[in-house]
Amino acid sequence: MKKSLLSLVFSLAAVSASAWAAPATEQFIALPSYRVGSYAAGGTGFYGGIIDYFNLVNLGGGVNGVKISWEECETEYNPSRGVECYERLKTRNGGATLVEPLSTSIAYGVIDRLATDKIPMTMIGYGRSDAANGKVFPYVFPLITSYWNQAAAMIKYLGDKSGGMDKLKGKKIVHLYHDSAFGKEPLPVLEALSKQYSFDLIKIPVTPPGSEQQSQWLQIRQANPDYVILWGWGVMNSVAIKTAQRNGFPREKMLGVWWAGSEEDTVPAGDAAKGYSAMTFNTPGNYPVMDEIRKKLYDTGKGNLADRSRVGSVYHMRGVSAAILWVEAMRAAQDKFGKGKPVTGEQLRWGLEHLNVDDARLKAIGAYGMLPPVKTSCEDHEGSGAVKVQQWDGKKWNAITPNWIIGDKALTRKLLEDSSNAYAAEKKITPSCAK
Amino acid sequence: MKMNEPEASFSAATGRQTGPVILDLKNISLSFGGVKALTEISFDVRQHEIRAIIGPNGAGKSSMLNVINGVYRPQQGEIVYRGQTRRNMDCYAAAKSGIARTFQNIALFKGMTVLDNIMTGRNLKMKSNFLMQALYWGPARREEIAHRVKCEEIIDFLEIQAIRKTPVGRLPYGLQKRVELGRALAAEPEILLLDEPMAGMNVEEKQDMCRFILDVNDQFGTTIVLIEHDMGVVMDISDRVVVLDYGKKIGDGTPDEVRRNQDVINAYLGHNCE
Amino acid sequence: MFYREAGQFKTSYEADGQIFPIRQDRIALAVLLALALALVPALASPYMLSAILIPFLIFSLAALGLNILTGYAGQLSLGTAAFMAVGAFGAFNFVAHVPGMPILLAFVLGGVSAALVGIAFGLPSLRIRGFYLAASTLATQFFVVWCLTKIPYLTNYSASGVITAQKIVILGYAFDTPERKYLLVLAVVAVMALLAKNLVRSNVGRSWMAVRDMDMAAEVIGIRLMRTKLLAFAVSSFYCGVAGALYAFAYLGTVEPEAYSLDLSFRILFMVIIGGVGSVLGSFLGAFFIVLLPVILNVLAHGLALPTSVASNLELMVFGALIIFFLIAEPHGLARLWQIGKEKLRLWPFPH
Amino acid sequence: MNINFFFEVLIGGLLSGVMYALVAIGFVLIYKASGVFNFAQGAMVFFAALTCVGIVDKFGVSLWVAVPLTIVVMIVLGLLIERLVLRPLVNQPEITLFMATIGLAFFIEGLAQLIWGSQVHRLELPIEDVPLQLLMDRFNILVSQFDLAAAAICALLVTALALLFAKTKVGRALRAVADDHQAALAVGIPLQRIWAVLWAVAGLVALVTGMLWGARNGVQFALTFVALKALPVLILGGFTSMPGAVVGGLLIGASEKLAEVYIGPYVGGGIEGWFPYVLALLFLLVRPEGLFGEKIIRRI
Repeated sequence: MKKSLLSLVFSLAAVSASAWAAPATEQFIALPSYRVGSYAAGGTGFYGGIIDYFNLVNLGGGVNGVKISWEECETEYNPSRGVECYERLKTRNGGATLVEPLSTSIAYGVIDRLATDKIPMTMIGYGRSDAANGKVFPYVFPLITSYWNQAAAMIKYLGDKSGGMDKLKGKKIVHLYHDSAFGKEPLPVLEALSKQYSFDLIKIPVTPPGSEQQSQWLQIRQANPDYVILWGWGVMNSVAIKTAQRNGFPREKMLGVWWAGSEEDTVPAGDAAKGYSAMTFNTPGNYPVMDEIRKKLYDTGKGNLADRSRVGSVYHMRGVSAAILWVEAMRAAQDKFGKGKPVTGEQLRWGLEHLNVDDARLKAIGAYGMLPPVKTSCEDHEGSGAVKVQQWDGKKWNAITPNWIIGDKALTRKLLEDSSNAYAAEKKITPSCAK
Repeated sequence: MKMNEPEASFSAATGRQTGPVILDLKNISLSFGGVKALTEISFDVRQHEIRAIIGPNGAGKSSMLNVINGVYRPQQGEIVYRGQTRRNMDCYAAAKSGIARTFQNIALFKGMTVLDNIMTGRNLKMKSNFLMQALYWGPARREEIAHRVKCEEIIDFLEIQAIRKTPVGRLPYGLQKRVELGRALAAEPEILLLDEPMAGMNVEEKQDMCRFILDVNDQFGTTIVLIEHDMGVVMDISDRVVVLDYGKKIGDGTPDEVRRNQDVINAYLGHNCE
Repeated sequence: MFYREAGQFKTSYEADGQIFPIRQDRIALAVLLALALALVPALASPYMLSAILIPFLIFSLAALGLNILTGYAGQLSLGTAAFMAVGAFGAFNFVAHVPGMPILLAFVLGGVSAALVGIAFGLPSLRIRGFYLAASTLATQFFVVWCLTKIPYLTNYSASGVITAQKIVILGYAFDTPERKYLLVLAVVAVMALLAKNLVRSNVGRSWMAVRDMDMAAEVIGIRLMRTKLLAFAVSSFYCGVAGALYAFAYLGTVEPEAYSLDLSFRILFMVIIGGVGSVLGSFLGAFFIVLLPVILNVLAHGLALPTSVASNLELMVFGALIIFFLIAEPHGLARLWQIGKEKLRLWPFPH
Repeated sequence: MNINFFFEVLIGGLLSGVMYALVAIGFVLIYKASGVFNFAQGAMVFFAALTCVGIVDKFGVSLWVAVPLTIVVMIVLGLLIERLVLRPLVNQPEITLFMATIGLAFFIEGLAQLIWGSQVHRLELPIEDVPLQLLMDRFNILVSQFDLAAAAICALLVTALALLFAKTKVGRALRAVADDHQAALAVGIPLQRIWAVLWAVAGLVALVTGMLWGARNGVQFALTFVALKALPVLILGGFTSMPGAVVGGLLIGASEKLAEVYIGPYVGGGIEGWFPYVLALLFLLVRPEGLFGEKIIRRI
């Protein structure tokens, strides 16, 4: 006990000492990651992708000569440990300038602290959708697409699939969801759209973790719907696919949220997953940037993933995309606040708010088509809202929609305004664009 | 037959003045599943007397006590206590109306100190509610201290001052028995039920215990019902003796009467204790 | 060595009955509190305050709550997080729906609602014992979280079931900085710990321990099991409820019901076991240990320049191993180690 | 109400119940003989399954090679646990032992992912997990043939264990220990060796469970959660009764499915999480000793 206490004192001394360290020469990013526990598979892939791209940029001399540095901290996907990690990392190396916890509940635990700490947080494809309103959430960036736009896009896709939105009339769509904040997030959009296009929406919750879904799928079988939206996470997804097969429900009629659209979700389901499709904000495939990562990192043993074959997997690609956008934000910030020196969290926030990653830029990066063009602004911290649908052929994912799908953004925008303003009222924030 | 008994009587055996009947058990029968533990047992206890229940092992002595203070509920019979007739007792009512007891195999609260164990004996006398106690303020404080004083008297009486703050788990058997008696006394009972208070004690310990029992009886005027195997003890200190065998009453009366009772002798032939 | 009882004669039962009979203990505690109140906020880094000390205090309170139930009254429970959730969402709703509700009162009311739920789910304890009861308390865990996700009113109709704890303002004074939050939490915890200490030394506490040690005998001396057990559930849940409210208001800020998961219940139980069953001090030691151990391991493991996933897995393994080690080394918890140390000090330099 | 559908739900529930029973048996084995509530059972299930597929994937050997290897590993693991964790803790209060097994669970989970990595794996057993055509055509009732096979395996396992307990010398010793440690010691049964054997057996049960659950859900960390599914079964069936575990499993499985399908929709669904617990609880209130536990007479 005495010993551990001692080492504790040391470690904490170290931590607090680093609080007033010299101004950084590197761009420091906080990565509260999770590489153990239920969601480790996703965590390793995503953070692996981020770190791979960082290494790649650093090999190329960094961002205008500014090297990127980062530190990981194990959260085990647990909110209180996540908060501890955030608090610990934020003061390291002259202060973190960006944080990405890849966990809704950790993001919630951190969200109130960001503005005071002046550290921007990205929520790539998760978290509260209304955070896209920069007037209320100046430091929060649900980049690329939020759950609401995704839900809208899903319905759009299902509409096209059944030959026009009007054809949705009278169709039965099951929303099979993870019974939690995450699973309930899209309900406002889905309900609104089901009124608009008069399809009936059947909501069936699955108790987390969802390792048993016989009853849900029997209900589905009885309802005999046209489509099943699988809004799942973790083990729930593979079990859903398996159970669908067990109950003879065609996987082709299933459409997963993007957290139900990775190798980690289909591989465990084995052959049952053939023909299953899911949303994505990355077009599966190979890209120059991935080749570079393979060549420059994995060939020289600098790769972050233990298993090289996971390079370019869904989570890895998602990580790379996140890192790409961050690096672009750093460039934007440096363009405004001075090239060649690291930017502060505040300045990086500005950069994230003035992203303009168009196809030309993506070509230059070697990621053309890998992610949709992203253009952010104070009103729109999301910057795109475009998604694709991918299908699992038993070996890998293939895009089945040639171009990016965008749902009814007018609707989502309205919901977004209402909800974020309600939040502002609750928290007594006066919405305004940060300078 | 009890109708025309005198209100008070004089016990020949011990020369002790005993009062009117305060506890009267009328044909009590108790059984677990099929097994009969007690069959139609009747006897009474007079105020201030020392009443012994004897009998071979498994005769149902302990069950008898358990019936008296409501641990077991007899299937038939009734219990008249202080003129009030009940089908059966329940622990709370029994304790409330002044019945305290000790157990054959000690039932102390092992994790607590001697003092705390004895203090629990007074729980029914503590009135202040838990909020007051949480604040340990005013009346609650005064009450706690008042009761502490009482318990210290008992501790002095039982000569266990030295082990006041010791967890009972650590005490030797004999002392534990003594502490258990203390806990029972703390309730200032009307009737004290003692279940083999001297089992497993050496001679001195037994003598001490006898002394305590007699002192309790004449200092506090407490009525005592005790189960004991040591015939010697029983015969000296008790006014009247009930003899049970296989759950049936085979004898009841003064020690001498019982000694001469043929059934009792038969019952005891072979396995006479000591 | 200055740790001596010698010369401190108790001349009254009153003196003997105080919380800390030994003068040095009283002084030590006073000093400790003074430090915690004055020095710590001044010196500790914001990280220390908002990431270590605040959660440590909050978890201590929760552990204290569970310890009252499990350690003193002997009722094993795995539903702690649920009671914390009730406290948090209770407090949130009182503030949200009752205009001008003082925040501290809201915490208390949150605790009270937790206590009521505690009583309801404590009823089975009258018939069920040991692990049957423990496993049954899981019903509380899952049912409460389910209710919170299902009943929109409880989350103030937020679509996703996430609540954002309101700002803590007392008499116009906003507790918004880590220092202020820390001081608030410290005050609440200190007071409640004191009350708990009094309670467990009082008649109520004795009745709890009596029921724990031998419920039959307790019944025979007139302790009413039902009352005693339910009171234990109520008080315990109240403490957990307040802890839960602090967890939401002073620590996490925005919470979803999942933040109060079974995992949290287990962590609290750990604190009680490692710290010391049936010891107020133990609750604090346990919380300290369980809050800090992962952090230390994390710092150390990632100091070793290992691949992060290896480090993280090692961290988990060491955590598990250490828990086993401590249970083997001192099954009665850190509190007992502390006590033994004190005994030694008292007799030093003459053992026996 | 559509009767076919009712039967479908019922059968589906019963078969899921079998899967729960499988896990419960692991708990009962240990608890019965050593009074340890082994929370690490879930972790062991995960470890077993992951080791098995890990061997297959890493060394490209067939399942028939991997399984025996895993059996050896699990036996060793069981023995180590008994020696290093439980023997030093003998005669400690149940709660302490329980906590130790939680610590153990952390350790095993870390170990598993340290050795085999955090990726998820598929596990294909020879039996495909599709509805049984025959029943489909006849009564339009869906029954997974995999689940039927699982049920058969479970039955085999239970009989095997029953035989082990009834016929072998070790088994008799086990029962003796289960009935009364002291007495067992008195008649010179080597308690610790018996416990070692027991943990080895528990390891095997974990393997079977892991293979079946793994094939059903894929081999991933979430296998550790199956423990939660077993707890209500244990409350209902009693911690010490093998038949209790099976019957309890079936009851819980069937009732939770029926409840979810027929009550769920009226209360917003997702009640499976707590319903089994509440059910078991209500049952306990009526019968505190559980389904097959013998009546408790509190003596003093």
